Amino acid sequence: MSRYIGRIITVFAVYMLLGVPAYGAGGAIDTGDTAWVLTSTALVLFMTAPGLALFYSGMVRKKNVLATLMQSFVLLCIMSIQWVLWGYSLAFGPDHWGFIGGLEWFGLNGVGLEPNPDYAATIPHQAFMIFQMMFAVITPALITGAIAERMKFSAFIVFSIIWATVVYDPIAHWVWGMGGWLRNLGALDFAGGTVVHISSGISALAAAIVLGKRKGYATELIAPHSLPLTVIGAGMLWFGWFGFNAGSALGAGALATTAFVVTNTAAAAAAIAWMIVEWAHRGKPTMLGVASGLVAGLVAITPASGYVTPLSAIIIGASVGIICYISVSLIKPLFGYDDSLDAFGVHGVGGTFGAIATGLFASVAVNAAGADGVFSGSYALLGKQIIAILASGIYSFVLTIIILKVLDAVMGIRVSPDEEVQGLDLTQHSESGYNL
Amino acid sequence: MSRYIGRIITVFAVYMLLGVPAYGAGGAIDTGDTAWVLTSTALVLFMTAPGLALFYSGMVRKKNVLATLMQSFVLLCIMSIQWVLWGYSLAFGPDHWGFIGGLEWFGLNGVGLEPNPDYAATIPHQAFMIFQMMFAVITPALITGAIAERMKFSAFIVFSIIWATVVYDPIAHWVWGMGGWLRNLGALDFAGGTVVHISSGISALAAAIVLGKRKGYATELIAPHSLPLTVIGAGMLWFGWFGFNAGSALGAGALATTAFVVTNTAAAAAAIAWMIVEWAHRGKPTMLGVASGLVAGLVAITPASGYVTPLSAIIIGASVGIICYISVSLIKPLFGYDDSLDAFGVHGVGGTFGAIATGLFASVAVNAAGADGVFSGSYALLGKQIIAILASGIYSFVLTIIILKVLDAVMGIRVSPDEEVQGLDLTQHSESGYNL
Amino acid sequence: MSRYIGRIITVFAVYMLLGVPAYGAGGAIDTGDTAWVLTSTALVLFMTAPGLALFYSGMVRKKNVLATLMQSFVLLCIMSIQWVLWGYSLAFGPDHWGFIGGLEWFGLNGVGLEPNPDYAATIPHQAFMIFQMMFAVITPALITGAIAERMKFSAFIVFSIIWATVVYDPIAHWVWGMGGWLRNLGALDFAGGTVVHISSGISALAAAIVLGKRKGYATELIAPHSLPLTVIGAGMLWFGWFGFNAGSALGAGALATTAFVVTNTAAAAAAIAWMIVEWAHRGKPTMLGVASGLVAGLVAITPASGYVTPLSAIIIGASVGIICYISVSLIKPLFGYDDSLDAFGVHGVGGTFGAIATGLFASVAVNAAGADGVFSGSYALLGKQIIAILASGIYSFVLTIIILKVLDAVMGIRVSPDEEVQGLDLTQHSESGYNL
Amino acid sequence: MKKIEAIIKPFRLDDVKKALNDLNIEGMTVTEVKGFGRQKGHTELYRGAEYTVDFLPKIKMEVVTTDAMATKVVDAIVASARTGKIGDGKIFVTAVEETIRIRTGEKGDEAL
Amino acid sequence: MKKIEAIIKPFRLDDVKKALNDLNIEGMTVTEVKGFGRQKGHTELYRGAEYTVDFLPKIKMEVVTTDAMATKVVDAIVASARTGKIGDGKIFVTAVEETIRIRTGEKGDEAL
Amino acid sequence: MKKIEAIIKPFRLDDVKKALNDLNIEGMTVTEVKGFGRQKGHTELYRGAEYTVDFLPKIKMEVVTTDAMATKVVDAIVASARTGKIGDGKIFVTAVEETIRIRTGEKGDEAL
Ligand SMILES: Nc1ncnc2c1ncn2[C@@H]1O[C@H](COP(=O)(O)OP(=O)(O)O)[C@@H](O)[C@H]1O
Ligand SMILES: Nc1ncnc2c1ncn2[C@@H]1O[C@H](COP(=O)(O)OP(=O)(O)O)[C@@H](O)[C@H]1O
Ligand SMILES: Nc1ncnc2c1ncn2[C@@H]1O[C@H](COP(=O)(O)OP(=O)(O)O)[C@@H](O)[C@H]1O
Repeated sequence: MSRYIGRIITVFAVYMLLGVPAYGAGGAIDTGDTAWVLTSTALVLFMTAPGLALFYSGMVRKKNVLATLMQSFVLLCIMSIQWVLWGYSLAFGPDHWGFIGGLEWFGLNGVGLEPNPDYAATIPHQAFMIFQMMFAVITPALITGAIAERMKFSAFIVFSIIWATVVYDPIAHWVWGMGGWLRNLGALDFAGGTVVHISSGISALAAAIVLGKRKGYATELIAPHSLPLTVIGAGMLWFGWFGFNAGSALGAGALATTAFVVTNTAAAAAAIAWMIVEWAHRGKPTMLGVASGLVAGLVAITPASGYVTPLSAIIIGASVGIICYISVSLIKPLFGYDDSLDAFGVHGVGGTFGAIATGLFASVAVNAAGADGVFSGSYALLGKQIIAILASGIYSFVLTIIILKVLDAVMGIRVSPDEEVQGLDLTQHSESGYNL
Repeated sequence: MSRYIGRIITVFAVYMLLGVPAYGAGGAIDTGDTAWVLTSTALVLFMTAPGLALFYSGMVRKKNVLATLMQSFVLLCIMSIQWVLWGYSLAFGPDHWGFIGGLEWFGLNGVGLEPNPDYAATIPHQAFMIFQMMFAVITPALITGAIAERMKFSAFIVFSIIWATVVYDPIAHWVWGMGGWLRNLGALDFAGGTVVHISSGISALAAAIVLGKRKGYATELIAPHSLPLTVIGAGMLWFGWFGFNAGSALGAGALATTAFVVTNTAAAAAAIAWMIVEWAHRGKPTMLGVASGLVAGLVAITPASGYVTPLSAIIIGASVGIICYISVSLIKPLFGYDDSLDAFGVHGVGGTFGAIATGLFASVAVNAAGADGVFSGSYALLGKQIIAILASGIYSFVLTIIILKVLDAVMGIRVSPDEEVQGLDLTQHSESGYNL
Repeated sequence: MSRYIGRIITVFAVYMLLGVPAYGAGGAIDTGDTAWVLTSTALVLFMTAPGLALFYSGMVRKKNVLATLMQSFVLLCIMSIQWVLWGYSLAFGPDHWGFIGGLEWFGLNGVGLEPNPDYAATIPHQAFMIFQMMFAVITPALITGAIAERMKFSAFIVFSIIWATVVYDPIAHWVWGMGGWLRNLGALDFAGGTVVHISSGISALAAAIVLGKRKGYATELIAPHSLPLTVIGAGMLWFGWFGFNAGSALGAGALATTAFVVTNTAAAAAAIAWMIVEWAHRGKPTMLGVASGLVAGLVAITPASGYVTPLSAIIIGASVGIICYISVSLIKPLFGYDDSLDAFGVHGVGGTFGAIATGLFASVAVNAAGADGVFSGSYALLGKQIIAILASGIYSFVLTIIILKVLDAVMGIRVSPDEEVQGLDLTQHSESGYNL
Repeated sequence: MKKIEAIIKPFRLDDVKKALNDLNIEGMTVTEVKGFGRQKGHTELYRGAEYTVDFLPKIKMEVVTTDAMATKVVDAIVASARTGKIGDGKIFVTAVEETIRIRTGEKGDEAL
Repeated sequence: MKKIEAIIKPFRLDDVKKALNDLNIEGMTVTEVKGFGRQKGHTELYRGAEYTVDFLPKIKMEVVTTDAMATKVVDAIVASARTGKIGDGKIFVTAVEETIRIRTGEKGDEAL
Repeated sequence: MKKIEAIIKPFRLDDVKKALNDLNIEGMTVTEVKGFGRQKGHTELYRGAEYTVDFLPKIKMEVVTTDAMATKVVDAIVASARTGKIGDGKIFVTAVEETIRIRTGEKGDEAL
């Protein structure tokens, strides 16, 4: 018996050697920078759960509210573990062919508490790791806007783990990993326009197409069950996005400040623009329009947030507000795909616009580590941005189609029509949202 | 064609020169201070949206929930842009006659990333700017409590922009701007008792009077549609208020800490006082009473928060809890104005009391940069506080009346009785809050 | 008259001398550490209100939603004042017999703004004080999960004040106070496994037993009235828990980072484990299961959070997810107590497991100031942990029973059956949650 | 006995209740319902898309009363619920065979 | 056939349902309603102001049954819904001319 | 006149409404109700505990129509609401003695 216990202890002891933080002789940790990055990490977690979870779940019908919340929450949990085990290593570990990181950092092996100057010289390496984790969490969660109200929960989980591993982790490596080919190319993505929004938005479109329309889409009334939930979520997204963008400065100084300011400015401009264009088009300014517009603005400024001035942010925001309005109100009905909560319409379209806008408005006067865009006289950046958009967009689209088609053949990805009618809360989770 | 593009580029290039952050040779940025001010800025944003938006929207009827949320959200957007373009310049730009800042800083021209020691020596100037922005956002949003459930949305927007420009910006300049006459006088307002709460609270009273009562006010039952929303909002307000008050230290040290402690203490004391007095008066302690009381406490401690001890905070909080209870439950019915959600009763009355309390309890033992109040043996400060109260109160009241009367003549400020019956959600925004 | 005023002023002047912060010659304040601790304090407040308040109130029936919110909010208020007046002094003031602090720091006397190196050398003493306050706030709030839907509000208030003073304050002193006997013994509790979760969880069990079952418990359907509220609360708890655990590092560096990372990892692992085991046991993964599991994970990692690796956190989390699932779904029905919202089942059980897990997984490789646990080759720590568990558990259980029995005799602790049927909102607070 | 079932506009409820109280009607039961009729529904917006909501919120008020009082009740409801605009609603009168007061077991007009 | 419409206190629903099940009643429909009657409403507070809520939550339960069973159903409801306090509610009995089961098209007593 | 009261599955509402519109039925009133019948309730989970929800959401649709139209209305509802699975619901037909249009005071078939 005690020998048995002894063995267990030995096994654990070895296991625990993995991921032991080394307090190395490395660079000096700055407490202010660390405070800001940890705060930002918490903020980005807050964006996903409850922020995005609420934003989306308010828009679905009452019978699917828990299932929609569940998707964001379960992704937070699963991606947190995936990232610690292999995700971070694939994305930021030692480069292989510019395409992907190796498994050398599996289980956070070697990812300790001393700074890793390749990524952030003044904060513990694990702080950088967990900040990045929250991006890996929210990205697949964004896709759930396109698959709402009809995807089988078991298939959703399998899809998400595969997608994170073969789509998100590589693209994150291309753009942000040491040795990543888009990073080497010089494409700019301050806080995840390409990595987060294009990858999720384009995948969302692919998923909406593969899954097909919801029963009754465009023939019956599918009204949001609680817009106040959506509005709370939108407020939380705005709040959390400061962590997303200004946290991406990885320190608390001038760069974080400028990112913070342009983030707020673009969100505001986009919300106003969406409101005005809907007012002009349909005769009324809507609360959901403001909420949607602000998210579009936050999306578009994301890649640009460390590189542009506040006045550029106004233009970027106002433009994306109009563009995304057009994309969800005119283009979507034209093509007929059921991007249920407009994950593609806002994140795919807004993210693409943001990446282009970075190529237009970036200025080394704002960030010496950045580059000059078209309006500062250089066309080179724009070309690189377009390469980054195309590469990540096409890659995401194709891989998502393949994964879903395979899963559909293997396990089925959509609930039965009866289950869809009854709602996912009851049929996938045996729960009801409300007993009022 | 390419010439045309060339011109556009030139125009943009010039435009972008505005607001380019200069990384100057200026003072040293402290990362800890910057982290705290950025965090605080996010917290104050969170107070407005979703905090205040929820606090208010839970108290209105179901048919007005989105319209009430909308008012806070749209103000966040509009004031963010107003502030970047001209608001910050008017409030904090180069002084003119002690009354207002100039337009020299229009579009954040010259407001860069190096610290401006006039305002905050250890954080980027833009960090100070955006922290202040959130005050400019929340102040008009507070007024919406008085005009709920009946104001025309278009008129509301026009009113807000004018009010921010001719009421908020000047008062902020008087009290906080370099050269502002109340600042020079030596009136103390640590975090916005005068600038935020008196200006908004008194304007709220004026607006309630000009707009008139809601249909059915005091004759029909107008019950809050969802107090849980209000309670969530109250919790968020408390949370965010740490940014409001302790963030006003503009650094993360002893001053922020003392402001943080007294803020929490006053909120708690006021909530308990309100609860007890309602219990004594009406026989039951209420959740809405606790929520209202805590807000009253936060309001009253705002101007005092960097100048008083925790024990003084208990007295200030307990007093304002009782005073605001009396103001909303006894004084309001006496006069008969429909301050629908008690913007005046809590912010106007509580803010005024707080400004006086600062004159009573302030102590240089707490903050050497402050002054001694009556209980520390000096009457001078109290006099200055009263001047500040009267000046800002009268100015706000008169200007608000004028703006609204003019707007009423020009475009009408109130919805039609039919629209009021149907609700603002449907008639102003073509949306319904819930489909449960 | 003026003499009268003069006297009042003198009284106040003396009163204000209490708690005047001394800007001493003491240690240097680090702005980054202070920023992080203040942020963390705000986060822990946010956990209680609105976080925990929502988590709990979503699970009760509609007729008790406000009463449940009220319990958390009123505790936030009352404990804030209790802590400033005597709580902090009893818990952290000069030691008496290893059992309790003295009243020397009554009213924060001597608790100023210079650092107190006994507790935290780089932040103002008041910052440490208010960070600790939020723990004193949330601990009794956790108990409310066991007494929901049936306790008399007046008795609840009296109980809470006594409980905080004779249960919480001493236990906090034992474990964290200078000279506390468990601290001297060497028991480890990084962020409150013993102090917060065991004390509240075991007291919750005692309270559930003394109060008795809700009318209709186990015979009628008592369904949660709004799981979305609970889910929002769960998200807020996760978010706030970063302040709870990583804030307990009392600085923004490597220790805070490792605590942050393991906190997130354990929460995720526990949620997944709960989900899987419920899926296996009942055929469906539930949203409430994920929400409950993540809380269980956060509870269990709390004492361990500064001492274990991320991979250990996965094991701790996964284990506690399963253990707590068993405790609420199998053990509770077996014994038949009505731990209404599973305060004991999650916090008592999870906290106990976490304290044991600390004795198993702690490693000085993670934190030199900690100790090695069983899997690092030393059994000593585990013994100390068990002593701490037993001492705090038995003490909490016995004292809670005594307090409640006495109160029941004196004033009655339970509402009448009629009141229970009508609901606490109407009968205790004369309010209704919703008018939809 | 008659059951008088009136479908009215929600904001008229208070006035109708007062009108019935004036007749010394001591009991009534109301239900939130949705009505479809000549009154057109309204248009709502959802991200730039317009959709029509056909069913409008209405209140159904049920009053059981003696045969003698029935006409007066109907008249009182008509007078107090009318706005003159489309959608004011309908009143349906049906026969009730028996009424029992649960508390006492009383039957017939006694039970009303 | 008769329709038995009972307005009861919400917390009696479970007991009434059980009583009907004991009679082998296989179907019933319930609606949340608000009732106004002899039972006084309650007072609520809003920021120190008191206001009276007249309408109380009630449950309307509808059971259509054969003529033969009607009395038994009424008695069962009376027995199970009664608390003896004001506000226990009423039962209204009306005639039903026809019943159709949608699934099968069966009519009359068959359809119940 | 007849009142036709149909208890149907909520997701059939749109189709039933369309079927009635095809008959030129211009008015109807719907209520959200809960039904108990042969169709079994479902099981829900609460922290590992299973409990049964007996009452299922249903829609009650009320249409008052002329005697002449009554059969057609019943047939249209049966045809459009049927799924063939247990729980499709019932239709109850009762006599209405009088109908009044509040707006105009019109009575009888005119008022429909
Ligand atoms: N034949 C009917 N059967 C049941 N309810 C009806 C009928 N006709 C109208 N209603 C109800 O009366 C309401 C008002 O009717 P509508 O035709 O809109 O206006 P009006 O009463 O002015 O003619 C409808 O919304 C519906 O609830
Ligand atoms: N004449 C009536 N018509 C319709 N509903 C009634 C009538 N009288 C009472 N009710 C319903 O019955 C409920 C109970 O009636 P109430 O007079 O309060 O008590 P009791 O049944 O004990 O006399 C009321 O709330 C109302 O819903
Ligand atoms: N005797 C009845 N009285 C009132 N409502 C009934 C009755 N029988 C059934 N219902 C209603 O009809 C619904 C469907 O009935 P059910 O027995 O489940 O299926 P089916 O209609 O296929 O026989 C029930 O949920 C209930 O709302």
